[in-house]
Amino acid sequence: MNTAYNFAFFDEGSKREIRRATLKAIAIPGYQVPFASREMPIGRGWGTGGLQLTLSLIGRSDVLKVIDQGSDESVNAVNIKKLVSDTTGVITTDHTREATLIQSRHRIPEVPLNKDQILILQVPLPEPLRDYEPSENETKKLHAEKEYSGAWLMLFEQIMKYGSMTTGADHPVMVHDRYVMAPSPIPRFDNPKMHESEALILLGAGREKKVYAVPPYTKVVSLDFEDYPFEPESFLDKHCRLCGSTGVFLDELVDEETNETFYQCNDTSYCIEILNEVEPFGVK
Amino acid sequence: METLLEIKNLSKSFDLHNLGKHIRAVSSVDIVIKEGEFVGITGKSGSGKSTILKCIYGTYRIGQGSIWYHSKKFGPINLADATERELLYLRKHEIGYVSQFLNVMPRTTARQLVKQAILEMGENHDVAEKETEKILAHFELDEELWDSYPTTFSGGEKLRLNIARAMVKKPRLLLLDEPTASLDHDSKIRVKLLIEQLMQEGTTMLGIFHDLEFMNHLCNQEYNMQNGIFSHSTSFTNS
Amino acid sequence: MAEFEVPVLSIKNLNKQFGKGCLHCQDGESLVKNYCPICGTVYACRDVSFDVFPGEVLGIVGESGSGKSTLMQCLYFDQEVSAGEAYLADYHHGERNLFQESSQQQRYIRNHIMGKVYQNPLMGLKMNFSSIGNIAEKLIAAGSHHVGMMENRGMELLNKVNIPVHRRKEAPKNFSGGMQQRVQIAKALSNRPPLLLLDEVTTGLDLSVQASVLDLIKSLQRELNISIVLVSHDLGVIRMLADRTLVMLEGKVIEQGLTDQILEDPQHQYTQQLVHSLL
Amino acid sequence: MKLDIVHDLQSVYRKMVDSTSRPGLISDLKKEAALIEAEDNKGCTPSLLLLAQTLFDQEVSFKVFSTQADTVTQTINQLTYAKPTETKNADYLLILQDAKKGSLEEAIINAKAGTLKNPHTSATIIVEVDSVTSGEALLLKGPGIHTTELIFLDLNENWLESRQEKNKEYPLGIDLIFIDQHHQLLSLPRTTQITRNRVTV
Amino acid sequence: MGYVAVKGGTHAIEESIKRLKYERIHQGQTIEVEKIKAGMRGLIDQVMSESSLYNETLAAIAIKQAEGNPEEAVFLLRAYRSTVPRKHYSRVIETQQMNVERRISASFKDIPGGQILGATTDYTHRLLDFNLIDESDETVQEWLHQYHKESMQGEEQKLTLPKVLDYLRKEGLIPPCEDNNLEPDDVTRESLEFPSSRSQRLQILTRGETGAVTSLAYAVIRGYGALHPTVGELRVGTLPVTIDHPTDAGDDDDAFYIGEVKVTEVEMLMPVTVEKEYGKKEMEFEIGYGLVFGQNETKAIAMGILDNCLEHPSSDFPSHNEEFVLYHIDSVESTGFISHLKMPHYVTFQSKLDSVRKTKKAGISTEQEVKI
Repeated sequence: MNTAYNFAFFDEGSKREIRRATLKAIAIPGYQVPFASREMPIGRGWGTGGLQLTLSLIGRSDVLKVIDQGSDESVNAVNIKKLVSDTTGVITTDHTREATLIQSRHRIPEVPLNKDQILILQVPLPEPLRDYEPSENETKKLHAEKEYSGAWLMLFEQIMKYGSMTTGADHPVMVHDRYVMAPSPIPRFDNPKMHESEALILLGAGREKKVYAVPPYTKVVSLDFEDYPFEPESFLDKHCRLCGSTGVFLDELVDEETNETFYQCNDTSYCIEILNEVEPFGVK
Repeated sequence: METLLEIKNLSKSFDLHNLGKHIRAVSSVDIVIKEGEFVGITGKSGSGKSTILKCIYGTYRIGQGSIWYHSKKFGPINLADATERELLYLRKHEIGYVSQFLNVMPRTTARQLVKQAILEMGENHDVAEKETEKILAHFELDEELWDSYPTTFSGGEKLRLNIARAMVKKPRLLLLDEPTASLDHDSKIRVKLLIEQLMQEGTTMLGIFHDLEFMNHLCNQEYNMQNGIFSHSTSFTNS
Repeated sequence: MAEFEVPVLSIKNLNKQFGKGCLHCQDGESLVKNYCPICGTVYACRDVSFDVFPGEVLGIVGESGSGKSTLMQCLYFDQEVSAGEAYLADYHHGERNLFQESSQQQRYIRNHIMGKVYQNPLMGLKMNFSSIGNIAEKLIAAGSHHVGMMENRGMELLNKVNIPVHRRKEAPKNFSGGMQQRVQIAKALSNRPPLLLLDEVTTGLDLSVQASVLDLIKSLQRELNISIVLVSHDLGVIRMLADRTLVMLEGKVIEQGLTDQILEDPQHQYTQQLVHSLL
Repeated sequence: MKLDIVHDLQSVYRKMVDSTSRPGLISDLKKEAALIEAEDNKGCTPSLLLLAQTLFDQEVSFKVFSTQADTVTQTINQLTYAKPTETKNADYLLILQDAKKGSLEEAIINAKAGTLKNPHTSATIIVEVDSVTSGEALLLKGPGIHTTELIFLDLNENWLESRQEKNKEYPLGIDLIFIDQHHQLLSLPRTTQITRNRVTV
Repeated sequence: MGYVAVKGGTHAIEESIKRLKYERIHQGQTIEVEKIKAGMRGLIDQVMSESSLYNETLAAIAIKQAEGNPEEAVFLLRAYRSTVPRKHYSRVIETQQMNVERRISASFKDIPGGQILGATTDYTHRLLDFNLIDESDETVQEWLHQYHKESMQGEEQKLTLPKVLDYLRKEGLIPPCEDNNLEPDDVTRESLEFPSSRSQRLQILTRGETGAVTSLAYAVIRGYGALHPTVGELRVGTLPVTIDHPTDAGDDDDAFYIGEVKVTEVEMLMPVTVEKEYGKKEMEFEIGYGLVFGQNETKAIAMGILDNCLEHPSSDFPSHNEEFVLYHIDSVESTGFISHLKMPHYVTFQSKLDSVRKTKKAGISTEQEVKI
């Protein structure tokens, strides 16, 4: 553990400021609370928002899991995990069920989260109306007045142009019937997991200096139209080549030898767990 | 017969600020019109005849005096005190005004013009459509004119359309402001027939006519004006 | 006589000033027109009151700087009033002063009960979005979440304003000024607002285009029986459309009446001048 | 043992997060409260001092409602550097148990409710009460609550109506935190709908 | 066989960090922090300025660790800054008290106190000095010895000078400057809000990336803006920093001197037309203010230009739009977001792929519709 720095990197004053913002975020679901985002030892845009939340929350008895795009072993996930455990000494894990804090970039784990866990999502662009309106002052006004026709209009335009909604990840959601929120670039597949989630979900945008929250058991609805309902990515008829799972988010890969497309669980720790259940004697 | 309109001591003058002029148009005019009557006003041009009509219709604000009108909707109402909205209501439902000029939107066809008037009376589109054709036919407007713009019509055609529009509303009181001026003989005859028909249907009318002969055949009562004051009135009992 | 009808919109003593005012100008005496030469405060609207009734077109005429556009901005909450009251029959039975409501509520009122057509189409349209999207924006704001319905309604309206339906997916930036204005009108009407605000909608258009836009407004108004507040510096426009007219000068309403009264029997010196110049 | 401002306050904060994200969930601060030294405890409960130390610093302002308001204000100011201020400007309003009756209502009515653009600038009101337990008196609903929660607050004040009035135009409103003599913490953010539960026996 | 995940992230990172260290020292030499402090004044000043942290030693360490890359060095210092508790606020510093080393005015030839050229590269010929190849500690000390001997007669003394602009104020050519005793906002404690306060703007500008601030100011004076500025006064020197006694604030005697900071201060003059009573127009000068850590003259001038631009918001030029300027000149933010594009975006890409496929399908079906 690196003792040149305070526990959890920050000084206590910095933590307090983030904590105050976080409590307000929980009290106003989906509302982006501005905070004095600190410069972090990792790059702006590399998860500093999530990292600041994690560091302000973490205590010695926490168990931390960090995933990047579904993978615990991605260099970025490893890097963040290393920084947190360096400055706190907490245990890290790959197992979703064991973790008390889960910091994630662009995925919600496949294993359903429970009430003793907090999910922290890294957010690059927290403003769901940014494409519609470039000015921060203006978008703040739109939120203030609950003026969200712009959010639906973007989707309407997609339907006019392409015949369907073409949002990829980061499909906007309406939280507690009041705020339209960017769920962070999780795939649409993960949006429904936010609705009435058992775990608290916190979202942090370091560069844009915002934190926001979805408390447990809160209504989260993906924006759509009556005749063009929201549709998650479809993996119909597809399964993981390794563990055989269906109904999970799959990565699409190409076999170098045969040039065939195959699919594999995006959530690597989930995949391993399924495999280990299937083959208890397998080597991990 | 009930009194429909009673003008008491009406005066109207204009202050033209930019010219520094004060013009007295009519002074101390009294008129009583009973329901179903046709009353005519004669006099030289500039004697203040149309001022009276415009005061009744509300186009001119009444300076002094009162104009009591017995309204179906409001009962006796002094038009000098009526609100703008009351005047608009009366114009829509009870009091019509016809002049030789046709004041309409450009690019509105004769058909639309009449239909609109019917719609304003609260009829639905289908009824209005049928009624419109009936009326246009009744006023002997050529069918080929129905869907063209009235700005291109002849004087007689315009006037007939004008009266048609006014008649649609079956006004209780119709104000006729020199409607026949600048009409040829044939057109005048047609208009006369229309007016007679209205009289038979019970419409009360107050009209200004240049053509005394034309008027004398229709009038129950005639007022003659000079310089804004009635010089004398004549009653006709024969018609 | 008791009022026989209820106004759709009621404005009472609306005031709007730009600047703080000073000792010299607060009593209104040392003003040059409606401008205080000492502190630079502009009194854009002074004690403006009026009612708008169902199905009528109320015209507001005045030269530029008379406060009429500021008045319109206040009515649509684009500007905050300095003082005054506004009541809408369709909002809490006309019992709540709109100017006292929160911006959240004002937005609701704008979206559900009003429509506005701006002089500059840039203000009322998203130039890069499709025309049908522009119309849908208003419908969405008023609570619609059905693409098919919005598309149909949009096409119906485009048709009504004489824009070929096959161009619905084109952005207004490709359109001529008159077409843009017609798209704006279609948008403003899309949610069938009981009250439509028109701010110099024909200014800057060619004469022939002006006429077609005016015709369109008149026929739509008749057909839908909506109430309109229409602001213009052009008495010709007012004559064609308005049932009643207010004349504004230096932030004040100096005269009001039936439109034919204003045109044929103007009382105020300024109105007479205005009418004279029209002849 | 002495209060560890890094680890013990982290633990208090996490309990506040738990209770705020799950209104009705009562958190226990006994362990941390026990570490507050008696001489620091001038006129307010140790739990209140814990919350103050967790949240306050020179960047925030507060106002104390208490018969010993001056003493408590000074204690908190020296402990945290937070600035004392008027009710209508305060980030945190502290209603102590010895505050005169009606203080809570007064605080609720006058507290900052935030603005539509910045609803987070609203006040948080921290209230000392005799006891907070799960019970049958108040029925809670809203975000963070699965179906409903039932709690009992030993508080002889008319505050529900004022709170409802204050919070009527969401997202404007105030957030409430209650702490009791047994160091139990309950949080009622503005989203929680509270109704008096009329128990029919 | 069980499943072996694509492991190795941890290992890969360790190897990468090793490789980085190798690159830094593989020539078998290292540059001492003291040498960086001694010889890289320009870089140190720039890094301190962009980091909002005045500490030459820390800056030198950061520069060493970053192998001289200022963007990386600033990043290191900013991150370090996040962990430093704030214990005190300094007293207000009057820049009139500056111990001036260099001071020029482009507006007036004769300024009270005179123009002092000081140390500047402005009049060096930018010819590479090949003698520096052979410069050594000994030759340097020899030169110094000589230099001190020459300037001994003058005896360096503390020089405080009146501000040029005060003369203009006395003459009424620029409006008097009212004291603004509002507590400044602190952008590192509370996030920026729009419309922003002047204190927020000045902080973001002084922290701004030197190149970015300079580029935007250049755009302003070249044509994408509406300013024609002149340097009223530029001064470089040191300012004393004092703090109040932690408990007995306010009394002058209780202030503690804690050290000095070197800064560059610029007051730019911009001619403007102002409307007076009864529509009368007058020309006046407005001021743009720039103050940065260290000797950093271009940035200070650029800051002065942008300060004035943002005082006059306009939608005509992005340089007059506070969101545009203030959101995009921060080094850590811009480099962070640009570099994050290197991160994997597999999931988002997969999700987009799904949508793209959907539109292709929809496209085919609408085409068929058209044919029918």
